[in-house]
Order: sequence, then C-alpha cells, then structure tokens
Amino acid sequence: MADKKKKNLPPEAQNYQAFQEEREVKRPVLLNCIKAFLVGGFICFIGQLISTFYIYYFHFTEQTAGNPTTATLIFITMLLTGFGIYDRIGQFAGAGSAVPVTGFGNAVISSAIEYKTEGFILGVGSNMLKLAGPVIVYGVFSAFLVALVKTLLIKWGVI
Amino acid sequence: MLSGHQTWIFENKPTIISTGVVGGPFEAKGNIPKDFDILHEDMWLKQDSFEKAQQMLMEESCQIALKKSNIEKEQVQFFISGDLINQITPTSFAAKTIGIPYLGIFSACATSAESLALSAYLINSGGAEYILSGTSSHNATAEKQFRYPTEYGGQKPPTSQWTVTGAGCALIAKEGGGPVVTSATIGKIIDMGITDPFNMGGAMAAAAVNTIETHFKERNVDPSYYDLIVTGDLGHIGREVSLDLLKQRGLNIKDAQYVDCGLTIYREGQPVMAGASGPACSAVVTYGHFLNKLKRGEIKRMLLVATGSLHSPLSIQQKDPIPCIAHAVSIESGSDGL
Amino acid sequence: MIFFWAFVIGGAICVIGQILFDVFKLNPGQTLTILVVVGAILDGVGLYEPLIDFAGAGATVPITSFGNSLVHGAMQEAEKHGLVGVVTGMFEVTSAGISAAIIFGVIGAIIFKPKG
Amino acid sequence: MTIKKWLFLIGLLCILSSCGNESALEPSNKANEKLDLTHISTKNNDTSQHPANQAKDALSKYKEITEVKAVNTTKQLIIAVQVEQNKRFNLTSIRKQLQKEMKKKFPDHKVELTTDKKIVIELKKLEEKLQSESISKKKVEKRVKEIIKLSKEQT
Repeated sequence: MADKKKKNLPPEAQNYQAFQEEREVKRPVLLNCIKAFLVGGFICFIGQLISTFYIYYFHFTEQTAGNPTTATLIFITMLLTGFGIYDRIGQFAGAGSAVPVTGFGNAVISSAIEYKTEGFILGVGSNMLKLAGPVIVYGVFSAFLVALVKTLLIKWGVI
Repeated sequence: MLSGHQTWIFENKPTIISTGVVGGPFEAKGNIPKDFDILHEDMWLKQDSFEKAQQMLMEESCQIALKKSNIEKEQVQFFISGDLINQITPTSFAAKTIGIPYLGIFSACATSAESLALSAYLINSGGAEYILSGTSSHNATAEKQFRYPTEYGGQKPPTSQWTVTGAGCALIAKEGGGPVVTSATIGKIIDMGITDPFNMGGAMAAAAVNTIETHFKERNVDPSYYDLIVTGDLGHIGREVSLDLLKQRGLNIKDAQYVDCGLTIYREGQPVMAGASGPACSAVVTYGHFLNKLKRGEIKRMLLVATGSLHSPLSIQQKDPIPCIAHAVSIESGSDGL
Repeated sequence: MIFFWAFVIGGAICVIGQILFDVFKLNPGQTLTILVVVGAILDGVGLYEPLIDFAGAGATVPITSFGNSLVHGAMQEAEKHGLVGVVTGMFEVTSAGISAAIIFGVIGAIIFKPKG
Repeated sequence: MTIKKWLFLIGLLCILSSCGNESALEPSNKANEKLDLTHISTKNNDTSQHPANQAKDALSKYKEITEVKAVNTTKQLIIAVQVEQNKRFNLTSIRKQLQKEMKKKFPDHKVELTTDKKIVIELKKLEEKLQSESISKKKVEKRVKEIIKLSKEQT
C-alpha cells in the first residue's frame, strides 16, 4: 500500500524520499528484538514468580492465580510509572515492556497521571483509556466474533 | 527592500539590542548552559500545569530582554511570538501578562525566524521603534500534544527528536548597539510526501534546502559570505540530507560552516536520539549561543534558517503528509563591531 | 522448568511485538490491538490454552492473553445461556486486568505528578 | 518486501499451530522409577488409602508423569498429577485421558483428576497428615471436599 501511495507523488518528491531514506538512521531491529526478548521474558518470569507465590502461600490454583498476578503486576507498574521509571524502561525495551500486561497498565496509568491537570472527571476520567482504549474495544469485538462463530459451529455440530 | 520574490533586505539596520534566554533542567545538563540567562531546576516552574510552565518561560525571557536593555515595556510597540501548543495559548497568555500589543504567529519550529523577520521588517519600514520577538516550547507539553503522555513507555525511534524546554526572546530596535538583522527570506511550504512524525528532520530538510538556495540567489551572495549557516532543528538526519542536497545543487558550503541548533544545545550521550527540536530550540541557541559568539567577534555574519513541520496530531492520523517550512534571517555584527 | 519457558515464550511474544513496531512501522496502539485480536483468534482455534499450560505466566502476562480470556468468558456464558451469553459473558474472566489498571490509574493520578 | 512480511507471518502461524497436534500419553510396561509412590498406610480402616495407592501404581506406568498425589475417602478419590514440561502442551487431553481411565478403574468412587500444582501441594499436606494419623475420618472427608471444590474453581 505504501508503494502505491508513493507512485502518486510527483517524481521530485519520490527522488527526495529515496535520497532521504539513504541517510535515515535505520532502527536497530535485531538489537531491539534482543532487548525486547530479554525484558519481556524477564517481566513474564516475574509474573511466574508472583503466581507461584500465590499458589504456594495463598488459596489460589494455577487457574485462579492469574488474576491476582495481573493485579500485582499492574500495582508495581503504577509505582514505576509514577516515579518516572517505566518510560525509561520502555525506551530501552520497546515491545518488551509494552506487550506484557504491565504495558497495558502503563498506558492507562500514564494517561491518568498526565491529564490530572485537566481535572479528575474530564481530565483523568475521559483520557485514561486514550491509549489503552483500542485494546479493549477490539479485544472485545474480536472475542465476540470468535466466540460467536465458535458457539454457532458447536450448535450446528460442526465441532 | 524586496529583492527577488521572497527576500527582504533591511537597509535601515534593525538591531537586536538585547536577548533573554531561559531553559529547563535538561538544557542545564546540555552543551551550552553558560549561554542561558536562567536555567530552571524544575520542569513545572512551580506552576500547576506544564502549559502554565511554558507560559512562565516566555514571560521570563521577555522580562530579561527588557531588563537588559533598560527599555521600559511601555516603549515597546509590539510583541510578535507564537508556539506549538493548542492555539498558541501559552504565548497568548504570556502576552496578557506582558501587556504589549501582540501579534500571535504560528509556523511551528520556524516561529523564531518568522517573528524575527517580521519584527525586522516592521522596524525597518518605520512601523515600530521597539519590538519583542521570541518563542517558547516545553518538552512535556509537546510530548502530551503530539506524542504520548510523558510517563508512557513508548520507544522512540532513532529518527525522533527531543523538544527543548525553554524560551528565547530578542528585543529589536531601530537603533542601538548590537547585532544587525540584514535580510530575511520567507520560505514556502514544501511537502515531499513524508508522513512519519518521528522523522521531522528528514521531512524539513527539503524546506531548508529550498529556502537557503532561494536566499543566496535573491540576496545575490555566495555561501562563503556567511561564517555560519545555522539551521533550526534538522538533527543528524536532516542536516546530512540538506547538506548533501545543497552540495548537489552546486552550493559550496563547508562542513564546519553548516551547523544545527538541534545538534548544538545538547551533549553527546543525552537521550535525544537525532537531536533537539521545538520552537525554543532555534530561538534559545541563536539568541544565546550564536549571538554571544557574534558579540565576542568569533563570527561576523550568520544565516539563521529555522525549519518547521506544520502538521498536527489530527493531520497525522488522517494520513496527510507533513508540510514543512523554513524561514531564513541573516544576522551580522553591527558597525560598532558588536 | 516452567520459569524457563515463561521467560522464553513471554520474550518471544514480545519479539513479535517488536517486529510489528520496527518492521511494519506500527505504533504501540496498533501493535497491542493486533496482538489482542491474535490472542482471541488463537483461543478460538484452541491453541492458546495449551500455550498457557506449557508456559504459565509466559502466556498469561502478555496482552495476547487478554483476547484469550475475553473469548473464554464469552464461551463460558455461551455454554450456559446460548448466544446471548456471547455478548454478556465477555468480561467474566478478564475483568482483573482492566479493573486493576483503572483502579491503580486513579490512585496513581491522585498520588503522582508527571515527571516530564 | 511486502511478500516477505506475509511469508514471515504465515511461517509464524505454522510454527504456532504445529505445536498443538501431538498425541497424548502412551503407557509403558515398566513402572516409572523417578516417581515417588509412597503408599499411605493407615492402621485405622476408616481412612484406608488403598484405592489411592492403587491409583498411584496405575499411573506409574506413564513415564511422563513426574509427580502424583492421591487421597480417597469412602466415596471420593482425588488425584493430582504433574506432567513433564514438554508434554504440557497437551495437558488438557492428557487430563481427559487419565480422568477417563481412572473413572473406569474406580467405578465405586467419584473420581477427580487434576493437573493443578496447587492441588498437588494440598494433597501432599493431607497425605502427610494421614501418614502420621493426626487426622480424623470426618476431617479427611471435609478436607477432600474442600480440595475438590478448589480444583473446580474458575477464574
């Protein structure tokens, strides 16, 4: 699609873009992936630690330990976000700190803190899900479609 | 006056009689802390919001410029300024405090050069005796408006740039000692179809090249006329692209002669990726660092080419390419050698 | 052993996210949305539960598990109440992530100021 | 470039989907030696763990099982197993297979089989108490009921 768009540009702009791209600093994809792997893996490792802790010392099974683990991770995220540490981790780790549920928490909490100056109702309240909103919206909608298809298939005896 | 299509020559020598340069904590750790009049330790400047903090920066820089010149603010006819944030409210609110008749302008990071060019024109044509011209930006307000909440852990690509927290202001007068504004070239919008808001240097370089080329043609001088050609905030990528393009077009610009404010303000190792940006970037570095050089006699003539990318968060989401602009203003040491 | 695989699988999902960032030039919002949708689809074809069994937190901590548990909630209700359950059961299982984020978001906003 | 991206995506999906289709457990002739099969013997006939011990022996023929705990009352039998890490992809089908087998083997008991770590831990505690005979029949029944309830809890 990007190529199609380029073709509509005047040749001067096309030449310039090529000229510019040659000099553009490329994203270090491999290095970024390694960092994302290590940090993302580490966050999941911590998650596993927390969930094992809940299984051993509290009344939770493997099934039910997921929720308190998530809540604990998001609590830790709140502290890291509030003290201005999470955005630095994010610059280093990229997807490594964005993809785990802590990244979801960071998106919500950072928006909440940022819009505090606009008041708690219209600032915090309405902007809190500015970044994380699409995740909830399309998570719910795609889950609806998947569950709908699956339920119908079961009903019709296909699976 | 008008030379060619878009260049003004100021034969009455409007003079920059004083400047006020204010910065934030990140700038204090940078490359040129000595060129600031005030450096704040707190991003908030003890205000309730970042936007108010930016307003405060602007107010302070104006006050400093006035104080240094011993001109009363009642003597100043106009305040010409602008910034990036929400209908330029930080600047307009600062104008309310300052109480000088006010012209609000917008050309993103090229605002510094636009306001300087307009001020010089008004003074040169006798439309005013004293004009305050300047601009401000704040890292957190720009992040909030154009990118993500400041505490969000989004990864910035190596092409992105760091918005300067600060404000730079110059008091231009009909006469008086100081550097003289000799000419200005008003740029036109250049759109090369680049849509990546994280690569503004690459997008703006084309505008810089267009304006610099036009300036030399219409002012009828050679690049060697200037000791320094100072671009606003092209950063590493934009500087390289524009320099290579200028050389390709037959302009003989030396590497050491071609400097960028966005690469001057911070030290190596500060996490600014491709360099600094923001309206305050060119204002602060020019009115602080480079004018000091001019006053010390290290350079005699400089051409400020402030570049701006005129997109909004909305236009980016609607997939519009980034329109860019560059204005050039030449500043030369006055007859008294200052 | 499960700790090792939690690290590896969790890290691998993040690498997929990083590739979406860097190669496909998507922003975080788009990337996370895609991952959530993928999680929902994987659960629909019955692949996500085995991954959770295998990698534990390596599969439940990444945002993909969000899609997975949304589908799970919907399916659980669908078993009880038929098609209506698909609509009503959605948040049955997932509420933890969203409610924790909202609660700690408001608390965070009360306690903290952005550092800039 | 775009073709490469799509190939990459398809390849990724193939890798992911290929993990799911392995067969469940195959029994072997030899008993699994690594397994701790401590039989719980109680002098008190009320809390006899004979069926539980039998279940342990029966499960020991699967070499992929790394841990097994079982406790029974007169009516109920609860078994918790841990499976080798690389077989955990098929945990659901393994659980179903073993559950079916155990149900067949103990028709007089209501059989619950789980793979949950938490239940393993709980059963281990209960086994220890039974072994030391510090628990009454009534309490065992109550505890087993609780554990079964716990194992069925959903998120």
